[in-house]
Amino acid sequence: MSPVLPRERLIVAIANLLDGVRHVAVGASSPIPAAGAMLRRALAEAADAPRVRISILGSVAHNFFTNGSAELFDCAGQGRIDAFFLGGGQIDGEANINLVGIGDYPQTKVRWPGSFGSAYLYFVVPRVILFREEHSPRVFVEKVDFVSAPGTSPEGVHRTGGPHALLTGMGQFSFDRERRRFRLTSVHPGHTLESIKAATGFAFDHDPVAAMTADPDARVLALLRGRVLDELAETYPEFARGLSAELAA
Amino acid sequence: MSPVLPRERLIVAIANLLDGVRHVAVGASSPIPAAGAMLRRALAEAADAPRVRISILGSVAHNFFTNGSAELFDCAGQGRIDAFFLGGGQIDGEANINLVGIGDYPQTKVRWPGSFGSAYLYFVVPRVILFREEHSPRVFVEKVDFVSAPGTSPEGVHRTGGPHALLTGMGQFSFDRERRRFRLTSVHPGHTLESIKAATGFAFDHDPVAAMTADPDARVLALLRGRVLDELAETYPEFARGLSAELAA
Amino acid sequence: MSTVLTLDAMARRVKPGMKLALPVDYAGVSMAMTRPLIAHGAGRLHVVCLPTGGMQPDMLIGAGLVETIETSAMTLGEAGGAPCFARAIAAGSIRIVDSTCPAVHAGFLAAQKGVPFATLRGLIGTDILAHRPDWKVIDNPFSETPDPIVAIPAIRPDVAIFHAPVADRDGNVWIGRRRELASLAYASEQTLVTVERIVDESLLSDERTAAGVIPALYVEAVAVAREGAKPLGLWGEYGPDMMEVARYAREARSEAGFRAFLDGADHALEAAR
Amino acid sequence: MSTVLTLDAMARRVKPGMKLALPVDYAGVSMAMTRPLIAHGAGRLHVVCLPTGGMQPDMLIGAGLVETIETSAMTLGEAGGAPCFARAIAAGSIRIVDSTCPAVHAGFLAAQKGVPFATLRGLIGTDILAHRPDWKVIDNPFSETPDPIVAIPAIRPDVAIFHAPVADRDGNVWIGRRRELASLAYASEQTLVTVERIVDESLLSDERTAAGVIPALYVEAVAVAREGAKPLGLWGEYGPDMMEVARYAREARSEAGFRAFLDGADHALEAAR
Repeated sequence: MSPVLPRERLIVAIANLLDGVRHVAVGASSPIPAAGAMLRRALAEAADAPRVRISILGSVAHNFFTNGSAELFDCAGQGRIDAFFLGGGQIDGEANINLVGIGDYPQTKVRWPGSFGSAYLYFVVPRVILFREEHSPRVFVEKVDFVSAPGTSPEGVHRTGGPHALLTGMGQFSFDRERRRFRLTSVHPGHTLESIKAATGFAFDHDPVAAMTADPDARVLALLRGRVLDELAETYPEFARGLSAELAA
Repeated sequence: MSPVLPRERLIVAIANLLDGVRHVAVGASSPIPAAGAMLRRALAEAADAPRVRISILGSVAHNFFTNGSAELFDCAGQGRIDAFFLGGGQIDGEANINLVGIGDYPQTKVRWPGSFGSAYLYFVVPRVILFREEHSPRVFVEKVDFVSAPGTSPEGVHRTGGPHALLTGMGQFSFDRERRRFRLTSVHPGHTLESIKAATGFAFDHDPVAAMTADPDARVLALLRGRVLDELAETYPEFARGLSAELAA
Repeated sequence: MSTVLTLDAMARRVKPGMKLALPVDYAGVSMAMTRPLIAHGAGRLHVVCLPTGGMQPDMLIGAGLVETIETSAMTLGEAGGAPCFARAIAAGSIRIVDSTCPAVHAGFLAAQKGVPFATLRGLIGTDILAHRPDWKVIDNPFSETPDPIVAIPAIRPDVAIFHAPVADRDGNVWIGRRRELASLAYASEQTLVTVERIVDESLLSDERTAAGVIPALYVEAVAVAREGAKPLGLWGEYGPDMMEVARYAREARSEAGFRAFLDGADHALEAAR
Repeated sequence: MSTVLTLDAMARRVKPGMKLALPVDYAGVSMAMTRPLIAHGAGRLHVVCLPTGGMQPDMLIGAGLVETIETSAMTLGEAGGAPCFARAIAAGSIRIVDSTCPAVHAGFLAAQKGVPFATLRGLIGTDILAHRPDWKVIDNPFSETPDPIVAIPAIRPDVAIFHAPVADRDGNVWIGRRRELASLAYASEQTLVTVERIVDESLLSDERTAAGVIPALYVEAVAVAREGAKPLGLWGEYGPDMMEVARYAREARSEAGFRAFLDGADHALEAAR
């Protein structure tokens, strides 16, 4: 079997983070989260666990909604979505995310598309997975320039959801909502605690010696490279082709 | 031409009250208001006036709604319904209506179905026509036992609609929202100011000599007995048959 | 994937004290579930009608299963008043929570949207509002002058039951333009649906049918019940049997008559088996 | 009965200073109206996107017609950021009213329901809320402890414009499960719709199609525009032409490039005539 690719590692990490969910929603143009969700669904089926439902925004095959683009948010408000993914042009050490821009609002120097549904979904989806492949000081900042969605909320503010984990190209973090701090839980092969510290603009907790991200076992890898890759090809043909080519190389 | 039937007079009176509306909604099982609306539509077409839209609740041919039973109320709230009809087990001199029951609520001696949408529509439909064929002291009371919907509202309460007229088997009234009083505007043939007074449990204004309800002109009657009766037969076949039989008698 | 159940198994999903949501008579009432619900006997129900109730909640009242009925009306339409309801009101044996149609819709919508309440114009000055301590009059924060408006709390039923023409094997249910059935499903914890038939092809695979579908996501279980809305009608399938509804209206006027009608229903059921 | 217009006549319904509502790129954008709107030139528009904006509002911004853009995002999807929007933000030549998707939906829903506002969870502690003086934080009246919740005022556009597959002669428009188009129509004073084709039979006569129809009641005017969403896609009809969107993304990066793209569009239009 060919060695584990970095992107496969991310997909497996996501599948692990989704353990136990019944319904996961994935934003448009998010092939890695979608693949992670598909792998979780395949694992659940193999284990005879309750079915995992996947809603991929903008997909036809994975669009179970019939009430327009409001339905995702309604569904989340009803507690029918267990997990969702958010990224961010900036993410800070308190898990605040910025999807709007850099500099003084509103005339920001750099302007990103905007907050989309983050200012709502981050509050009401129990397991929000922060996912950003690029791990650099320009992404992971001390303090975001604009809060599209805050990592935590004061007591008394209705909040049934929030950050569950942060996954990057270098490692994986958990988030402590009480202490409002990330904790490095594992370092992907090829990176070190020191390289992660250097690439991160905020302080985070970690064990004295950081654990390495474990390799997926052969059964999981086989599922991913077989069934999941096939399913992925329907929604993200280019991404699936790229991954297959990398595996063949 | 056969003489004008009492129910034809009511239909014509309703058509007159609907002059200028663009969209009139009619409740289920309301053949006379529906016929009045259809006559108004026919008159508007004959006069090349803007089209009159009729929504008949529960009808298939006259159901232009596609968003379930909430759509009527949404539509009214958007200002897209100009006229509607309400009745009442009791109607009092301040145009309050009672669709709930007689006696002490909730254990009323007599219980009617309930308020339906009246507690909303009476507030937001500009021209609500109160229609009740039975004209008796048990219907037209001094004070209703239960206010399903009030005739007027204090200043500061959002109210874009309300009672436009009261039509009964004996006569027709206008309503003065400032003074919160009905005024008898015409007496149907066969009745008198005195008989109306005797049958009405509340005091109302009137001219010293009350006007008689005018006979519809021949053109209007021809429209009613022709096209409108045909249209009516689609939605209220029994009512239309009854009216035709009476005309033939 | 929703579960396919028998009617009796479906009835057992209803537990004593639950809040049970039912649709208006013309929208798709699962009359086929009425008898199994009565046989199962889960009582102390809080029945909420979207937005009015008819024969089914009247029968549940007659069978003594209903503690509270929340509705903007109870009626058998052209067949007249709801007899068991009227008897229960006169006897004071039921709690009536009077509403108005758009207020019921507003409560379901609030649940659909995951908000604690929705607002509604009208209502101020009515005795409906006077008897609804669960509603609050708040001040419109966007008005410069005092502007009272009624806030209606979310209605979150434990279970909704209705009847629709068709479901597919995934549990997607076609409701056409009867969008109130979608409201029931969005707002309710569990939605139980009886259908005329189950089809093999996904109702979501054709955009034409997809437009009228409640996704399986909201559907807990499906059961097949041919002519399951009768004697009420099902749009596009069959009209109501007004003679039968009128017979019910007549016979159920007394407690004994209602029981006899139920027994008759039993016999009809036996005969049909 | 809605009026059937030409695209140019339809564009003239838009007056300077109006609040113009547009749908998200995948829901049915009337790209065919973009050029006529720019030619007509009604400016100072307040454009509100349900819930995000793409190529069409970006082009209207590029043409200088937009004073305010209210949206939860501006994006060309896989083709990247919206270039004229980015340029206008950097130059400070446009007022941006940042929102979040469900807040835009809530504003439209409030207008649909005829209420002054709707509430929404989330938002508290965001800089979006900090920059929305038109939103208010109120206290949930149903909570025993303090429970702040954001109230979003109704969004009532003067005009909504979108593209759909088909209309009938009465002006009923089939939108399938793209229910955000219904929200646009319910909330807006005038709704202008371009369609691929007009059919003779009423879309309401068959319950299957009726489920996905916006009734003519909400439709001010209809115009035929074959492939009227291109280069964006129209569900069930054609996919987006991502090459063309990418070309726009590239060329419109400069003011001059945007003008040249517009001229090119003119020429393509001429050629097609």
